[in-house]
Amino acid sequence: MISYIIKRVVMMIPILFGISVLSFAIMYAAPGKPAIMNLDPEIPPEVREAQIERLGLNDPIPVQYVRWLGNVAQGDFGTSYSRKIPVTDMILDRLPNTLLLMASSLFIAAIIAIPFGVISATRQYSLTDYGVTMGSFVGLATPNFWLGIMLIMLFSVQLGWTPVGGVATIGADFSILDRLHHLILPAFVLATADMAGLTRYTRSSMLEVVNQDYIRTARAKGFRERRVIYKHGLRNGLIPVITMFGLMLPTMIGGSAIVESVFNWPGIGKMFIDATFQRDYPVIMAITMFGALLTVIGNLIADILYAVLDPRIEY
Amino acid sequence: MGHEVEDSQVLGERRSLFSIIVAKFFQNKLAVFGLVVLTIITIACVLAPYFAPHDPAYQDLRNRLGAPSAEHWLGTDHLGRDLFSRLLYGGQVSLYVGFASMVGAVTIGAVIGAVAGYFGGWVDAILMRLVDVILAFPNIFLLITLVAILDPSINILILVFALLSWTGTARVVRGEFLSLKKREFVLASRTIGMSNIRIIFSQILPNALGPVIVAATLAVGSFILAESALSFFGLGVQPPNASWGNMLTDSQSVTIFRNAWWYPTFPGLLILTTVLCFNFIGDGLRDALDPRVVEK
Amino acid sequence: MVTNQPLLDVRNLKTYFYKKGKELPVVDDVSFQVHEGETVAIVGESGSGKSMTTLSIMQLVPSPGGKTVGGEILFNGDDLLKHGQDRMFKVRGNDIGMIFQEPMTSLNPVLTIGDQLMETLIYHKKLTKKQAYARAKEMLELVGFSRIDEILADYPHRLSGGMRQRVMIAMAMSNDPKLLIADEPTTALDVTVQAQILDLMRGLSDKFNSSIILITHDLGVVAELADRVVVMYAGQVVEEADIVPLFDKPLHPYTVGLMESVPKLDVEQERLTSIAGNVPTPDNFPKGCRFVTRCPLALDRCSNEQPELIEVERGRKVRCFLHEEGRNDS
Amino acid sequence: ACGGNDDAPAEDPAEEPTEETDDDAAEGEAAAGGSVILGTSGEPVTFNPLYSQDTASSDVIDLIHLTLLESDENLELHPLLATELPEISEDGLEYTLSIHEGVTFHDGEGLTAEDVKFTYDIFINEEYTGPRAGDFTELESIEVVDEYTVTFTLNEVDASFVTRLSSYGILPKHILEDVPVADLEEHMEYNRDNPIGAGPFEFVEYQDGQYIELVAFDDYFEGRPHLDKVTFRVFADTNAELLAFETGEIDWMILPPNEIATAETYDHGRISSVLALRYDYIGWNNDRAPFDDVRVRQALTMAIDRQLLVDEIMDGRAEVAHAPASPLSWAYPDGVTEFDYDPEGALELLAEAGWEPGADGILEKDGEKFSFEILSNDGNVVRRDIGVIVQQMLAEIGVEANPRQMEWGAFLDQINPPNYDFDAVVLAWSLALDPDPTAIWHSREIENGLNNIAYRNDRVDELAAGNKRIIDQDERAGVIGEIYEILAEEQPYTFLYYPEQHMLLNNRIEGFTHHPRVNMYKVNEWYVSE
Amino acid sequence: MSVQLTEKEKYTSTDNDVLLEINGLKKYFPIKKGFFQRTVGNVKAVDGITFSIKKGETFGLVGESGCGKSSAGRTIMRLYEPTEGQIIFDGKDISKLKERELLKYRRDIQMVFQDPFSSLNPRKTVGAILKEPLSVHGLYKGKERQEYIEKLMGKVGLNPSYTNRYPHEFSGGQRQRIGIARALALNPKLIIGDEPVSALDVSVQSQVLNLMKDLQEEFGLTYLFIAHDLGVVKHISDRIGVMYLGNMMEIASKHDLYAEPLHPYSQALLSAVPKSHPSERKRERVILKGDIPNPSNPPTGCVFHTRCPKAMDHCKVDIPEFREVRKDRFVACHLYNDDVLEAK
Ligand SMILES: Nc1ncnc2c1ncn2[C@@H]1O[C@H](COP(=O)(O)OP(=O)(O)OP(=O)(O)O)[C@@H](O)[C@H]1O
Ligand SMILES: Nc1ncnc2c1ncn2[C@@H]1O[C@H](COP(=O)(O)OP(=O)(O)OP(=O)(O)O)[C@@H](O)[C@H]1O
Ligand SMILES: [Mg+2]
Ligand SMILES: [Mg+2]
Repeated sequence: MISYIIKRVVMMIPILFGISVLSFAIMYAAPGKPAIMNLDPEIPPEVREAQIERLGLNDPIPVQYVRWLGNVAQGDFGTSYSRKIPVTDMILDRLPNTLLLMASSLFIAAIIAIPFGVISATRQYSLTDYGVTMGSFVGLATPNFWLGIMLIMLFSVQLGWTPVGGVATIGADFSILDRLHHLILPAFVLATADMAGLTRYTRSSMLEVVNQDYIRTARAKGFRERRVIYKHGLRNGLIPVITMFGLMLPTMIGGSAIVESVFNWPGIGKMFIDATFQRDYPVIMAITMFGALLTVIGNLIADILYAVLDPRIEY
Repeated sequence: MGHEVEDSQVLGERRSLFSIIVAKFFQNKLAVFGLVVLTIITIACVLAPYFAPHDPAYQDLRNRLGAPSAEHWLGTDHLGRDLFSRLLYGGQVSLYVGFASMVGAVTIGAVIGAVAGYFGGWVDAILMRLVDVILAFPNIFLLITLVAILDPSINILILVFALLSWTGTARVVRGEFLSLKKREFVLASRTIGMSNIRIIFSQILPNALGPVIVAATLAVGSFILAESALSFFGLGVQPPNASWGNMLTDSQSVTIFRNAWWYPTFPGLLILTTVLCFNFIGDGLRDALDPRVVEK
Repeated sequence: MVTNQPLLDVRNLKTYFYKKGKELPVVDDVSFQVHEGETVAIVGESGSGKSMTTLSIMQLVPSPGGKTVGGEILFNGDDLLKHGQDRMFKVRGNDIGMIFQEPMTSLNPVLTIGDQLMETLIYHKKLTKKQAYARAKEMLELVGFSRIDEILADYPHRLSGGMRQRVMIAMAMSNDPKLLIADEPTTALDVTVQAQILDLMRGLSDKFNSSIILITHDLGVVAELADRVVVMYAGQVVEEADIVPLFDKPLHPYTVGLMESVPKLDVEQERLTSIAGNVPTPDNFPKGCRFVTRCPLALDRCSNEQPELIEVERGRKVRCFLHEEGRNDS
Repeated sequence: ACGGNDDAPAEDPAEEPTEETDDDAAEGEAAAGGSVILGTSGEPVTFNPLYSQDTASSDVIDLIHLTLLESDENLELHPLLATELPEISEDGLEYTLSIHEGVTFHDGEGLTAEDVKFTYDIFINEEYTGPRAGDFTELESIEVVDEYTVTFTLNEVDASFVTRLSSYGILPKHILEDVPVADLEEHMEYNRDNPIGAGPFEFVEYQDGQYIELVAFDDYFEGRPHLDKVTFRVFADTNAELLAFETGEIDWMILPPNEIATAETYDHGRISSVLALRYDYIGWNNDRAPFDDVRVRQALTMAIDRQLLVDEIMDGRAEVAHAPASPLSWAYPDGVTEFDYDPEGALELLAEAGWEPGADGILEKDGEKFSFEILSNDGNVVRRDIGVIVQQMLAEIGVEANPRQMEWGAFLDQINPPNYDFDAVVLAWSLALDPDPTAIWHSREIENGLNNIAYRNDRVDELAAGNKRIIDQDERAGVIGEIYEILAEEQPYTFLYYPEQHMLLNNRIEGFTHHPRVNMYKVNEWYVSE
Repeated sequence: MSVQLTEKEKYTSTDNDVLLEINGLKKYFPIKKGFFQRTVGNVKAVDGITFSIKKGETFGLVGESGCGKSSAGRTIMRLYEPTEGQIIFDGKDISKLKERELLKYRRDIQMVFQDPFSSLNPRKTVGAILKEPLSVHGLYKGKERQEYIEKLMGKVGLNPSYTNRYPHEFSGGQRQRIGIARALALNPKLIIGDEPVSALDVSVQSQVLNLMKDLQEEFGLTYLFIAHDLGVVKHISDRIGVMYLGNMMEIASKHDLYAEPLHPYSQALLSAVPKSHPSERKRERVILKGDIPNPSNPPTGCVFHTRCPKAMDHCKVDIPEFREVRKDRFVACHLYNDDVLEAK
């Protein structure tokens, strides 16, 4: 197992390398220069030239790439063009927020989706099943920026239950409750699509499982339905579901960009969008690489979880 | 010699594969509901020139954000354009984006998945690494960058969607191929000397189509949603073309929510309903196309 | 050997499936008895309703879709169908053990063998973990395992088919059931392994004097193990007899056909006798005798009238107009 | 003289305080204490005034740093740190000014002429990497006359120079003198983490993506501000910002015009509007046919109902523009040529230029259809909509305009040197205090500057070249006025309108003055009533 | 004198009667692991088997699950690349032919598969399925083709009017007939049946077995008949090969084999078969212990020694030769080292 993990980690390197080459190429192929070069047209051309020279943007792209790679190898992702601060600091500053948001969403998605999926599967074609099915489809079909604003209007403005946005009350001392208060809506909105997907997934996985021979065996052993489903069924049914979590990580980064914008949540998703619009290459590269890393780690976690949960898989 | 000819009558009434699938599909009420609603929406959109009461682009600046009325059934938008007409025409664009992206993604995915699954070995290894790489990209970055590079025209949008979204289909098809190629009917095709290409496309692919069709149906909905999400960043379908996504985005303002509820509501509802219908249909197809159902 | 009150008395059992408003009589008016210590084989071709009959006894008919709509299942004189599921939870796995055809998939892949063995002991017999473990070891020894501690800690996928089937048997036997239902216990196994299992089952039934319902389509297996045989065709019992008389002189044309279709090791046959046609499906059973479409001896009335299952000799029943007279004879 | 090519939300505001200053005076004594939270969209980058390029940064900078002069809400210059407006030598090359004594930085060090010299020396340092180098090409040197007096020496007469003295806060020499000028831009230890100025508020902390907190500077030379604390809360989305105002989470924000209707319903807030120092326009690529024909450009202007745009799209909260200058400016001439909405006239002019309706109703000339692309960037909804509206308006006279949006970065690439690849573009200019039109309209700016529509007019070149030499404001106004008149006549742009800027503020804020260019104007005079 | 026949000696006799000769055929499946898909071992599915089939003969191949019967059949069919060994068909070694050169032989060797559900493409009608071999080889056209297909269906006892039905509309036995018809379509010389009746009910199984026998007579077919049911194999075969773990243990005519199995494995196999009458229950039987070892890691020496009731010490070390111990009887077992002489 350990050696398998090590092998997998080693294997990530070429993938990440490939991604870095590809994104570097795409980024530089994009029209438009870094925003700093455009912002003030009054900057005399020679000053602008000097800036560009200083950033090394005049070098051939492969040279720039190698330089970038060299720095990254030393843990230096460079300095943001537009924010002028080390990209690593920028990311570290906001990463906890994004991770918190993602983790809470995963949590919400899981605690809501799994029970619903199981109930829906065990009562296939019942009213409950239809209700859950309907609900999860609606969740899948709702644009989340729209949902976000609607929830703000309802819960924050109309009912005054939650703050409009942000991670914490400004000026207040740190408090868990305050954090949760700010977290609940964005986490919920980010969770909706995954929640819906997960419910469907749990349902079909459980449906598959309850038709398996070993479930019939468990029934033939005289166990009550609850035990049959939750002890014998759920463990098996959850194997593919839990591994989904690893695969959900990367999609959440994408989704978080919208949610972070709507809820004014200072995370890297929003930062990433801004960076793209500003052609802030170092930031784009860093977040891309981070996203890629998260994805491959997510895949790895999914595989490891699979192996841990399913004794049939041996590495 | 010869053998006594049997009578298959004992097998019960004759039903073609297709009719079984159709019958199975029609048992699913939600799926039928989805199909009916979607058909209505699609027909209305495709025939927009006949149904639309107004020129969708005509701006009546003196009647901005007009409430639903006899003249404007669903009200007007922030430039005084007839919302109903715009929704019909916008639907053409949204549905086109959804369908065309799906066709693109599914075609690429099916071919790559088929080749990887059928040939296996290093071909498979390389193609699957490619899938890994594409999957590991934060999609939103690629979307934005590509859309920005290539300029957000509808067709570019579709191209980008297709290029980024084939991996799911590829995996499904590959999986199907991996299991189907071991089936004895494929071996049988080889025993008669059938070529690989012909085996892939005429023997295996039709059997792998079930999950692909399901994935494709769901994909249409997801592309419609993705377009609206891109619109949120100003990168979706660009005006003057209307799409449900950019209409919904244009209506995202507190004042419009408060004073012109119809503007965000109808595009939002249409997106929701359409995606919902695609999901219903996809779900219905999943059951109907389940090979276990067909073969036994 | 045959006591007065049978351990299990199935009377006019009817289990139907309902599909698209159609009623499918997959088990139609099935009656038979199992006495203590007796091994009763149910034979018949695929789809004849063997499994459904036993699942009905266990009240595990797939639902929604299937439903036991009539009859009685007297277990020790007590009609199981009259009680609710609550009663069945005490019967299943306790008074009646069951094993299935597919040893590969009938064990839960994520639980260890030990877990699965001990679970039923703790659940039904309220043993402590320790006691259960000891009992589990005992059972595994009984079914011929060595390295028992390792096996208990292992997961099913590490065991071969034969081993798994033995675990299944150990599991089903561990609560000393009065009745063991074995649904094609050896079909998925190789001949040499099958021989092991049959040997084992015979040994166990002798040792514990437990009754067995053995479902199979393999007449060889029947010949090896059964005391009495129930032959099913298209959801109905067509013949019931003690083992030797049945093999010596099958009465129902279907039984005859079945026995003659099997290629035999010890007899040289140029051509095999075969039954023409296929087993009808439940949505398409013939109106009269269900075997009429394939019966070489069919009479005119066979197409229109359903023959009754009648006792032609003591302990011997057959459902065929040709043997109607038999009743009077006996 | 003009400000930046503006990105999504326009930068600066303008004069004519319409309804703001009326209530505060009556309310009586300014109570000390209290705090306000201000909404700001965008992350500030730097709190160093020499390098800031964005509103989010300069709003904070305006509170932290102290400038020599300031412009008031009527855009008139007043001394601030300086005791008087500068004394200008006869030849117009030397500007001498003295500063208040006893002014201290937030760290307690005194602010002297050395600090002023230090600050302005950075601009003329060759290593200076910031955006303002162009502002100071005429500055030769700065001399410290005595502890509280400095002299700026120019190498050329520059009438606009004095306005620069109102734009840049004085940096503390004792903190920054050891930092090489080349590194100053990225010297985040000061620029971001611990900016020290002499302005009314002291920097406390900047939480990336969340807020910037400032507290009153007790030793502010004009007296301690009334407010104890000012917090900027960063917003990414105007809906969220507006709703945060609605729930009372913030007290002040720039209000987008399309949300006025909502803001008007707020009992706890009021709207303040002034004309912004800015105009919106459609630029015609003068290098391309048919826009190289002045009649065509005039006709296009006549075919666009700008009053309707103002009335409907801007809700009447703007003025139709006729020249590339704000009416707020002293250089704005009376009675420039105006083209009123006149589609008939437009058609006649076009006919004169050889454009006749073709079979499909679209104008044609020499077999060419009158069809072009009108470009805007996709971040700006109003400009995007203008493209669409103009399409419809021009369609009325048989001109086919196809609106197209591009992502901002790509958009700039396309319309700027060296590409210049567009037919028409919808944009806006934010104007600087000084009205020098050279940078946009002089033909030497075509190659590499802001004259991206390639406007060429010898007379304009000539007038523009000399205008900065004229110290006398009235005389200079005449020259600039003539340029404006030529531009108004020739319509290289179709000047659309001068928009208003709106601020939404909580009723508890008193002592507020709305400045057309500066969001954070005299915040030290703000106070809150409970 | 020890008559140790080398492969050559045994089979170079260009016996005109022989249709198929298999010489030392091996089929290893590489076990790949990890990302780099490195080969870490081999599943020795077929580990050097040798036998021949005469024209018109039925050669039965029996053995337990996983012993390599199907692999052998498929390798001979050239569905798998042989790892080693010769496949001499009609005097020509086809083991190394490229796919294109093979096309010619594809007509002569056909296969009938085990699973009547998976061996027919569920998306094709019977007509289309039967047409495929014809179109690949360009046989018959248009109406002629249609007639030929209908004739084929009649031959295997199916109503020719069902050509446009789908497999799911047929029962297992009928599907198997379709499979046989497909194999017959190209007029092959050899048909490899890979457990063609194992999935069928007894009553249907006998129909199919009878059909196969009839067709063999009618067309002079040669069968390689793979099965695990000894009764079935006995019924249909002339000679039988017993496989164990990729190796051939014994080859004998069916009479010899069933009368007196020589190899201990054959003995165990035969005694394990359930008896056809209850009265025989008490008969002595050999019950093997344990399971078949893993073919990727077969035991040393004689592969059967781990389960052999008669195993001797040197069985663990020495690989017994496969040789003719009596006339036309080949066995791989040390017990018969001394018997070898009798032959020839
Ligand atoms: N879930 C179900 N829904 C509908 N019909 C069913 C279902 N399960 C079984 N049947 C039908 O019931 C009939 C009897 O099935 P059963 O499983 O009892 O047969 P069997 O004799 O056990 O056959 P086999 O030897 O194949 O196991 C068959 O015709 C089968 O098609
Ligand atoms: N494609 C393959 N790749 C890897 N291993 C294989 C493959 N096909 C078969 N094997 C392995 O080769 C061995 C022999 O398999 P084969 O299918 O030939 O046995 P068999 O005798 O036909 O068994 P059965 O009676 O179960 O059909 C088995 O261990 C099997 O797992
Ligand atoms: Mg069964
Ligand atoms: Mg096989």
